[in-house]
Amino acid sequence: MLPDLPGDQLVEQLRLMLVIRRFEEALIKLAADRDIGHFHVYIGQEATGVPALSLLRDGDFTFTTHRNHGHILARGADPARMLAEILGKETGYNRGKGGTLHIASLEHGFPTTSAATGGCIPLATGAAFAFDRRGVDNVSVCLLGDGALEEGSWHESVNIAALESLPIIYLCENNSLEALGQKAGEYPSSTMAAAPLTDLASIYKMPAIAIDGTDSAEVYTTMKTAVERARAGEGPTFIEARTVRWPGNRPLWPQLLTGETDVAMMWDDDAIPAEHAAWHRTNDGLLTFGRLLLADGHTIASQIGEIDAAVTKLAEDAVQFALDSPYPAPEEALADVFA
Amino acid sequence: MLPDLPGDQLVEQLRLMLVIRRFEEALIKLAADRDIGHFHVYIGQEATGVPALSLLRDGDFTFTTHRNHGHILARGADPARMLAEILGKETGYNRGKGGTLHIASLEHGFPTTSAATGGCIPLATGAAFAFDRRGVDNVSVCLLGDGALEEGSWHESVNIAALESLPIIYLCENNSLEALGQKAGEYPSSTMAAAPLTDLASIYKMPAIAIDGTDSAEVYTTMKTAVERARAGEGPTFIEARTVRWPGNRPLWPQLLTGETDVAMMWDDDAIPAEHAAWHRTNDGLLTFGRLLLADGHTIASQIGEIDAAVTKLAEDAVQFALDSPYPAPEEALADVFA
Amino acid sequence: MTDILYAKALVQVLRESVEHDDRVHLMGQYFLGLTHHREMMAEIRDNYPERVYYPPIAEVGYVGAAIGAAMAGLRPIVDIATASFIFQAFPQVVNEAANIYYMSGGKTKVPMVFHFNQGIRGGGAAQHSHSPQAMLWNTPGLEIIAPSTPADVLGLVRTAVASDNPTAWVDHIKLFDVTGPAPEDANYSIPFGVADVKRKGSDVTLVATSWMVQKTLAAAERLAEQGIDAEVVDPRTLVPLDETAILESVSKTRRLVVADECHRRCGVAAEIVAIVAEEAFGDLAAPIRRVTADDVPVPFSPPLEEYIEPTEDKIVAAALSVTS
Amino acid sequence: MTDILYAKALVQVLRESVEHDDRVHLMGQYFLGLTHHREMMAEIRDNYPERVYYPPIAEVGYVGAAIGAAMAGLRPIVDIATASFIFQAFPQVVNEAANIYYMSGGKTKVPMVFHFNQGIRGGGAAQHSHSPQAMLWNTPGLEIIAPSTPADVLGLVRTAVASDNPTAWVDHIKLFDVTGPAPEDANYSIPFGVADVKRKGSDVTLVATSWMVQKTLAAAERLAEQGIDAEVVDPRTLVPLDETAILESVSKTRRLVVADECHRRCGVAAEIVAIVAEEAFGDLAAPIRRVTADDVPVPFSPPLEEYIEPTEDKIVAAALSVTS
Ligand SMILES: Cc1ncc(C[n+]2csc(CCOP(=O)(O)OP(=O)(O)O)c2C)c(N)n1
Ligand SMILES: Cc1ncc(C[n+]2csc(CCOP(=O)(O)OP(=O)(O)O)c2C)c(N)n1
Ligand SMILES: [Mg+2]
Ligand SMILES: [Mg+2]
Repeated sequence: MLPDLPGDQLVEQLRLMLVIRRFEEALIKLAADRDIGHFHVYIGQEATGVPALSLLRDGDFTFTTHRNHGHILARGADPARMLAEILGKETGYNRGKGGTLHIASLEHGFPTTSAATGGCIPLATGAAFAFDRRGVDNVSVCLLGDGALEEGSWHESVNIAALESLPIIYLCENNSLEALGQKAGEYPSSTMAAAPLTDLASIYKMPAIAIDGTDSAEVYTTMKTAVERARAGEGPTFIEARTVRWPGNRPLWPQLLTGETDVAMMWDDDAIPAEHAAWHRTNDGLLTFGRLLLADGHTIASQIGEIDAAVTKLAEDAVQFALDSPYPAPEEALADVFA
Repeated sequence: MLPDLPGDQLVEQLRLMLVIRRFEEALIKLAADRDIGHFHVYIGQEATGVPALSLLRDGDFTFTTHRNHGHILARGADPARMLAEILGKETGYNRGKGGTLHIASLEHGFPTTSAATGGCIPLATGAAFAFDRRGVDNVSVCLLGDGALEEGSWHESVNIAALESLPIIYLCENNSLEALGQKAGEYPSSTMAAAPLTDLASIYKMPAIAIDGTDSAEVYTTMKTAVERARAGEGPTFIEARTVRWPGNRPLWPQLLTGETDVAMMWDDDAIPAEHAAWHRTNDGLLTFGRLLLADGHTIASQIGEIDAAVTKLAEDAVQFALDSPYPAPEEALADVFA
Repeated sequence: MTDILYAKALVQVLRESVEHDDRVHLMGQYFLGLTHHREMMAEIRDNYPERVYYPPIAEVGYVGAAIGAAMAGLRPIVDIATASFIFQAFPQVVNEAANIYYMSGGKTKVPMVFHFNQGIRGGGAAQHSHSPQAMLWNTPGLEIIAPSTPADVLGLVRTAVASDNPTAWVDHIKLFDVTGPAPEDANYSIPFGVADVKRKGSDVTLVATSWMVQKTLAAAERLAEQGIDAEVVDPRTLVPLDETAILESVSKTRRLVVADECHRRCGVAAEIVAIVAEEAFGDLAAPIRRVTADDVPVPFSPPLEEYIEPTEDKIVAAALSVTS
Repeated sequence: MTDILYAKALVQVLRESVEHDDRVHLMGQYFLGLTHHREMMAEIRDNYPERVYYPPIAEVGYVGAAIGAAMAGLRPIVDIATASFIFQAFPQVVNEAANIYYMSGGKTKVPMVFHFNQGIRGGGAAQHSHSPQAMLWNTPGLEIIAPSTPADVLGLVRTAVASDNPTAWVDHIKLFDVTGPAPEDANYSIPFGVADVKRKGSDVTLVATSWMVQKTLAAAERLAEQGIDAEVVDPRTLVPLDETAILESVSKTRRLVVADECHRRCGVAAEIVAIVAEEAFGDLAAPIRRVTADDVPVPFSPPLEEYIEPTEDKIVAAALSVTS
């Protein structure tokens, strides 16, 4: 199913999903050529982030993690300044001081990004505290991985949010379901005795809902209720969005195992390669979203092709912009410790 | 009801409860005369600690908190060395280095006492980890207040215990039910959205049982099951023992509001003063325990009187011993940083 | 200027901050610890109940929430009570608050104050007697104030609340009983980075912070009786630090003793000594001396605690050793 | 002595520890971080699966559990991975492990090792580049080792595992690629508190720790080219510290530069400078110099990171400034 929205807005959501996909693909390719350090990509989770964050407005805050690229792009950030930040350039959102782990853009409602697992949870809860005490109807969105639920900061913060009935949505993206990384001797994740994960929120007396994170309609509707609830002063909500881990998603060194996404797979089954066919056919929320748009007549293949060409160009231009941008002057390192 | 134990063992449990009661009373009186700093007493919780800890044996470890006196006495510690420690004397269990907050006695299975709220939880979990990995059938008991459940260390540790199926019993003494302290502007406690508190353990898939902490039989039976389970390698248990806060229990400056306990209240209703009658009649687990022993014919009033006289003397002697004991030599301060 | 109790000045500046700026919220309430002064906080609690938040026992949660709230339009003054509990909040204080403005490229401000009661308090034992200011000073991105008098707590906290940076307010329970003159002017404030020479002197420079300033002033009187004219320099803020004032005093007296309650290794005194050893080497006529807590966990027993504390006696002895 | 890679020596000593003593358990597994060497850990994982524990992302929980386990008969080597995550565990490391033996009056031992990878690693940015050793040094009750060569990691970790005290093992990811000679004698170990003069010299003393030892040795070669004969002293253990070795070297060279990767204020270098300023004042012929990370959160961008790092160039410059 599709979110209950006018067609043009749905098409815009598809465009944003494709921006994210092409951005991350471009980044992986860039990293194959040069050592840009490690980073984490959002491929396979676009159908969660884009519909969910489409419900936010100016003044709302979002707190994200090491896996932030998709979230910030979903709120309309400029891919060029994002990539520039990832390369540590002067033109980046943080003027090179943050890098991939810490991209921040106040204009898009991302005041800071913590890469300490669980680090964003108290911060997001505090922003909601401020909205509550200031009497404004803004909301705070805390995006967290399933692994972050293992940290004590989760327990301490969610209790505060519940007791104070704060306007916050904890949106946990559970991407551990095919824990490739774990098998490869990298980060074990979801080392959690509590199951379902929603128990970790519902016991504090708040709505706690597990949804299919590749089902954009479910994401949109659940998030809409949560955001409205928060704006109305009715308190926090926990949402666990279950996604299937993208096969290329090594925790630190993602690989384009599934190739660059061919949007033709939305309408042409022959375009789907045998390897990873299940992934392309059923698990990739972006492709599913495109198929639904086509089926409901909100768009046609040629329009998708055009959008894709445009965003692919956007990503290429972003890479070029980032590469062409200068590094900050070294002595800039000493500036901006204090306001 | 009474624990299912031979009469002499029950009488011994009564004796231990009275040791604790007289010890804490003596301490409060001592503190009225001189500034010995602050401390926390166990009055009103004796019927939890004594039956529960009676199930332990050599090699088992117990981790307690700022409210540790009763627990350590329940395991047979010497009141004189306890009081000496509380006064910072050379003859104290920690040779004056720990004080009331940190009494430790390896002989009684108390390796260290943390007064950081929630501090004992990872430590106790780790001791259980060691027992498990060493393949011995010892158990670790983590005594914690209801307030400690608000700390993140709770969540992180209980998850580990559940996943590893560790031989540990988390025995939470919920003494917040008449939160006098809170009203008096002191420590607010039980600031917890989750209710019942057992939810905070059961979601991790372990038995979690709420019991009446003044009902010695319930304490004993529940703890027995938990200890057997742990010894058999079947994993952790959470027990919430609900007690009614003793009226004199200001968090830091306890007062003998209910007077010194008159054991005659066990058999002579006229001995119960009008003020705090409800406390003496139904809430004081120690008095209840004595009444049950009498009703079941395990003891008689005169025997209780004798025991009480003996333990009262023990407490008095302890005070004298502590007062008479020397302080450690000042330069001892520099010793024992490292083993 | 009328004389006022430190504890009263503390409550006054908190109350005024709440009164004058809607954005100021108190998160936590043990500003006066559990001393007998604590009931003075009722005046804020009762008049501004919606501006005082009582958190659960969840330091990483509520201290982190204060940081989040600071980014979203409040100016929280968060109380951590006993300084030792700041360790629970370290992931948020050290790895979030201190980094946010810098990491964001100078965009996101974190205007807030962290308050805690540090130090050897009498019976606090190993787990309730920490002086975490050296660790915080080793964390770039935090301003640090350490008032030592009623006037200073008024003036420094006013500046801290107005500051757009996360500021640690190092407080000491033993200061609450100190009485001293305080300006009545409601606009009186003390700029950060300006040391206060609390006593002029020419024979030896004694640098001290927080509660140690009081002890050092007493030590200076005793030194005066022995004909030694000590200068007492109180930096008042560690970040920013008024290096100039310290160096000027040392260039005059050519002798330095630093008194500080942190443990010795990598403590606040180590840093001040290091600065002088680097910058004023030629000025010194004698070795520098540190008077600090000994490097052992703080013991409970009163005579042991006193043995390891930096005391007035030890300051006097150190000053004598470099002046004789 | 054959040449061996630091990463290999690290795995070897861990493996032997597990092999030779039933009580040794590894808790956590990122000893080699996420470097390409990390797969070498498989040799332990595969041979002793029951001796390697994979914890949840729960630092206060599992690091605290290691402390509890140490009291109950194990000798855990707990890995905190990136040093910055030790802040999550600070309540347990600083306020439990360090205090237990002392607080118990010398009864309860805590035989364990905390391992972490500290420092400026290239792209770690503000939240993954900490050097917490100064904070740990400000915490009495912890032993601290900081190996800088394959031989030292073998010898020091052997002693740490045998020690009855909680020991912090300061490691640096950049060391993993260092190659050097290592004794094959399985009983080879290095006593704590014995510094190693890694290069003899007479003109200036360079004290350095961990990865900075490698940079300092390179700097010393460059100084030699300019006719300056530098002595490089590696304390190897901060607790206990071999003050004598440092003071003896300074009394010979009369000049001191301390190179260290902590932030400057209250860092490891501050302490070493303070010790020398107190104890060897008369020996010095020039101001002391510190070469440390600048006092800013660690920036991401490569040129910014390099700008604030203590580099070989900066060590050379500092040494020249005190010898010319
Ligand atoms: C406090 C802390 N501990 C450990 C890490 C190392 N770490 C980085 S990402 C990660 C896994 C996080 O898993 P999850 O939250 O599910 O996010 P995902 O990468 O799966 O999206 C870990 C453990 C960290 N960054 N911070
Ligand atoms: C980390 C930490 N935070 C706060 C405190 C202050 N404190 C001491 S006792 C206490 C209340 C604890 O409540 P609970 O665990 O229910 O124990 P009770 O005193 O009720 O037996 C608090 C908050 C502390 N000691 N440690
Ligand atoms: Mg995950
Ligand atoms: Mg309680």
